[in-house]
Amino acid sequence: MLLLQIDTAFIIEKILLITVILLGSLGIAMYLTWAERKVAAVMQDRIGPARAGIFGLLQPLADGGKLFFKEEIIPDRSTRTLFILGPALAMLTALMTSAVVPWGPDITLENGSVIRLQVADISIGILFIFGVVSLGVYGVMLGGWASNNKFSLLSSIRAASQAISYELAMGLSLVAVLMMTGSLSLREIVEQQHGFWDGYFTWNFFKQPLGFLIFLICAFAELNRAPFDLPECESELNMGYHQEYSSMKLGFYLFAEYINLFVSSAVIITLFFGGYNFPFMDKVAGAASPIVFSLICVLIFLTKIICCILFFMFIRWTLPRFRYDQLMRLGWKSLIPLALFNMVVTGAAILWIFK
Amino acid sequence: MSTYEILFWFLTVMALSCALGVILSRNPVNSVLFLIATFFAISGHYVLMNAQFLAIVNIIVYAGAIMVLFLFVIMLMNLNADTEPQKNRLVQFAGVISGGALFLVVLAALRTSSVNMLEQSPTDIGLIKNLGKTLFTQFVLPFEISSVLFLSAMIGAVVIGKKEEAVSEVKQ
Amino acid sequence: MPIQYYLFLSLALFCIGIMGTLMRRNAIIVFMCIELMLNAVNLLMVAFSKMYNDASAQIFVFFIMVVAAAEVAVGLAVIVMMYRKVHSVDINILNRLKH
Amino acid sequence: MTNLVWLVPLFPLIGFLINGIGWRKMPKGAGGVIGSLAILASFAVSLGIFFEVKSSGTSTVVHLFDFIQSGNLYIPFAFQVDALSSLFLLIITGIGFLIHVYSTSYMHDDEGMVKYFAYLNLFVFSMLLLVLGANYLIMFIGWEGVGLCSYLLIGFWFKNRDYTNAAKKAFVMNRIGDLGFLVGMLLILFNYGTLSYNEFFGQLNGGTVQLSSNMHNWIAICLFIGAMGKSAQIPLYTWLPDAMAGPTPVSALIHAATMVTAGIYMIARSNALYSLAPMALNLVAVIGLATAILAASIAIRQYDIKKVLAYSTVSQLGFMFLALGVGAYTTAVFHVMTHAFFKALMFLGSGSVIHAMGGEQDIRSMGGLGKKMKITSITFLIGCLAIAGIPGFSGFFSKDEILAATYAHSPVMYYLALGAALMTAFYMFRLYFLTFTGSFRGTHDQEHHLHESPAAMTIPLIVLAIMSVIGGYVGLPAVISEHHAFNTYLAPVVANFGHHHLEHSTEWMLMGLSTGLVIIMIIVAYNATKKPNFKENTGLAKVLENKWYVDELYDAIIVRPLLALSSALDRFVEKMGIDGVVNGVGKTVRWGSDRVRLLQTGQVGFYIFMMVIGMTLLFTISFFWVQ
Repeated sequence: MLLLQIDTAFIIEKILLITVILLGSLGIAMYLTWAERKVAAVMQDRIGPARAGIFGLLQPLADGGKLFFKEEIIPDRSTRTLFILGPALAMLTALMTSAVVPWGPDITLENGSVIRLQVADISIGILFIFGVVSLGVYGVMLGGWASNNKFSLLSSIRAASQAISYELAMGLSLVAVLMMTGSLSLREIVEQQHGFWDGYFTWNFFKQPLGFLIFLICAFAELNRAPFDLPECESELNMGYHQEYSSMKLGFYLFAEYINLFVSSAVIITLFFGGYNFPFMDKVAGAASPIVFSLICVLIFLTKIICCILFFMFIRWTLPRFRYDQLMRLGWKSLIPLALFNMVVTGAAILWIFK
Repeated sequence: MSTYEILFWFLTVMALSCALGVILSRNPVNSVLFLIATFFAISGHYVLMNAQFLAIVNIIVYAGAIMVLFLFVIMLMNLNADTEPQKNRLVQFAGVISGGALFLVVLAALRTSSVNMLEQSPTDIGLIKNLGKTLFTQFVLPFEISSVLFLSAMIGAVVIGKKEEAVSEVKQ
Repeated sequence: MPIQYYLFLSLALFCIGIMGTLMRRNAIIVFMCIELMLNAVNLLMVAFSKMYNDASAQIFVFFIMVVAAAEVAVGLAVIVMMYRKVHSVDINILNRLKH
Repeated sequence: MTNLVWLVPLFPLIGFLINGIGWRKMPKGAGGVIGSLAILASFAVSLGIFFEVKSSGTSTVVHLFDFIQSGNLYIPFAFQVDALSSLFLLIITGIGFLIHVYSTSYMHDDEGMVKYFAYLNLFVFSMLLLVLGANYLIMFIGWEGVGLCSYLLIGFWFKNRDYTNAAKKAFVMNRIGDLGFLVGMLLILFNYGTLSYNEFFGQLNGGTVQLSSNMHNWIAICLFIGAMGKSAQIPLYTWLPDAMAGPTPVSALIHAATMVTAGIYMIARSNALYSLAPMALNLVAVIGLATAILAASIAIRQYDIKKVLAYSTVSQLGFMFLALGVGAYTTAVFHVMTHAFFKALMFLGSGSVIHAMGGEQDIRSMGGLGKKMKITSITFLIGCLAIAGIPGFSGFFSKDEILAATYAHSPVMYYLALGAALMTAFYMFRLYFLTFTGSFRGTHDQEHHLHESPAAMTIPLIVLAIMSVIGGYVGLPAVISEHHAFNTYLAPVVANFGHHHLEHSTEWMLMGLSTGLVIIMIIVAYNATKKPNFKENTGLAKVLENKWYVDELYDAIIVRPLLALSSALDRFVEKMGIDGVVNGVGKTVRWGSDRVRLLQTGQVGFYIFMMVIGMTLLFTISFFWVQ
């Protein structure tokens, strides 16, 4: 079993990487709350958080502190274990996805050893992501059900059915991409998008614009973000599935949402916008040392992710919320047929044009 | 004990205890969660046997889709432990006895068979590429037929699940 | 690892599934126990696939999953309909076959 | 051209499909045009094939597809194109086309006209299949197909119960014959392992399988039983006169020119077999001769114009079988051809008469029609002259050949056959004189209504009349010309057997004798009909009018006992035996299930429980006891 023949150095390297990624995602998620408020403020011509620190930069810390120190309430008639399990599962699944994302190219040190900026390069990376995403539903469902509250239950059922419905279209839209790449490994998909211009546009976005569009819309729905934030629709369901939660359990739910936002942006960038690839990267690789080059790559990747997140936020503060039936109709009657169509066209093109 | 064996025994114990949890817990939601855990243990076994693809598909299909449906139904019906009527002791006892008898009989039958060791060496038959090749060459007809089966099941479920009011409206 | 271990494990899971179907009256739990039995078979299939180094058995696991999914879709629809009619998922209420 | 042979049956099939599918919707004219054009196209292709075969003289098997392939049995769907089949192609499609054209006018007032053409096309298709097949199975398919079409067309006016009874009679009689054919086919298959003509005949002529002539006799007799049914020979001939219930063109096409000659075709095709089966051959000759005499004698006292022609057909078929039986295969085929011309001509002529008489078929109500219907009358006369065997007309050549061959075989048979030929001349001219000369005996309305038929009906008559005259010149007798074009053409396929050459003087003598007697007969017929009086017949005449009471005989010795037997079976075996067993089983099961039912509690859990118990038991048994 190759999988289990692990040496200590390998374990240390991986633990280090995991820690960095976890802490990084948590930190980024923290500042995403700030970013969200700032974007909202800009869009609404306000200033936004400005009291804590310069530009309100310390605001996330203040929020976090507040959440930590609030009283923890577990409703009397709730199912206790599941009530706790809910936010934990949400957080867990949010963090797990980042394991297969390649954050940068391999670093070859002088002594020949290779450091991989990816926790696990498994051959079925995309399926792994889908598996984890499909588990993400449980956090919401269990939390909502365990609260023993009508609104929470309704909200969680909405969330779950929304997630299941859009997972289908998401998977179908990716099938077309996978038909072109011929691999499920994220690393290989990124490497196939090497550079930017290689006689043709290498990024999958240019090969699969329709697939990208469907994937993006589904990502909105999976993230429960506006205009698909029906589970949290205040006017209908009070606060949504986390209505009964308080203190850090609520914090977990909110955090998980932002981590999801970050990770799914990373996945979108990886799949469609070349991951850490950028134009003229070969020239840069020639000029800089491997470590510096890798750092540049990671920075480029993060920049792309931040752009993507900003896009998500702009959309959130621009578009109004869908109605539930509209949401379902869009998912089942538009996106899935469209994704199937895209799949057939791609297949035909591969069969007859590209061979 | 090698890592492999530790993992094996861990997963085995987990699978069996969670399976028992499925049939013993009174709350259906707990049963569902135990079953999901059992599936995870089984997927773990798949990984141990180099069937990564099946492992992940098992999780996506069973844990991610089928069990969500179960949970859905249970939540919609709001079934709780106290709403489920219990069978009388005698019937439960008979169930355990007969299940156990089957177990013992087959166990006794298999006990004497010769020991076959599973190869420890990594194989790539469980990789998606090989599976895909087998599936789309040797088994392409069953594959198509199963897709038809699936489609008809889907239609059947939709037809069954339709509200009766709608049907009567059509009749009028 | 001897193949027998996997045989016994899947046998045990299968028998637990059988016990569950016999002990419980809740149709959904009975259903879940059937899924458990199917999974026990799947596990054995994969073990055999590993033993003979042949992918066919894994393909069969695939088909079993398809059938299980189809079964769940129809079965749950039936259960939901039944619940709507009789407000119970007790399989003992469903003895209309007799009449 | 030979490779295009599949086109020949294809056109009628297409015509059948178009007409058959659209018969409710299509206008009448379109059905006729489509049907006729389909046959015309077939005729054109057949013509091409005929000339190619004529010039090359080869026999080709055109393989279309594999039909049956199972174990050692291999039956391809193949067509045999040689002299014999191409000749039949011409007869079928040529006369078929004329009759189609005739039908467009004759059936014009019938509401089922398109359906009628669909049936006709299907018939032509089946008949072509019959003659084209390269093995007995394909022939059998066509054989059954023509039987079906015959049934459909006899019962075409199915609202009349007598007509449907006639159709059923034809079908049942044919079935009896078909059984013989089927048994013969199975015997061939069983003994030689093949049904293909080439392989079978190859085996017969010194192949690997050698059998006693006994088996050959049995096979030949079985096949001949099939031929009896289809070609209306004793004892299976009674359906043919009844088959006149169908529309007259159908009688002309099916019951005179083509289908009924299928039996002759089959025996001519199997000549290699019959030459090895002398006993069967003798049987053929005797049956043929007996049929010829019997039918001719019945025809003398018939009053229905079509019945006369029908019995005449049976009699002529008897002649053909006689020719086959004495080994003159080509002569039989020659007579098939000439007979097809003049008998089709006469049937169509009678159709024209019936048309003019408004459906009247009784010659006692006719007379003097020749004045009103010149073309019909003249063409009919030509037909009569041809069938009677007046020198110069086609019938003379073929009939003379038959008589000559019979004489060479056995003088006794010759004299009997000559008697039949004389009767033929008598009844044909009796029919002619009663119908077309003298004064009209029908009602005033009918007389007023009399008219010559339209061109679509008369043109086929004229064409057939011309053919009836010149059709015989392809086979001039040996005394006139050494070169017998017809025999030469058929020589690669059909070899005459045991045909002793006659002295030229003998042949002249025979020809002179028959011609002279025929002319005397015509004069006798003229005298007998000059002052027609239709009083009640007595004695032999009455027996003849009632067809020797054969139908009644059959009824008494076959139908009644069968009915009695089956009603007895119904009463005792069916009601008491089988029903008793079936009901007993039902009652037992019911009684048992009343007891077992108690196990069915309706509790799913209990069922599963029983299932698990059963599983455990089975495992226990299989692992511990069965080892």
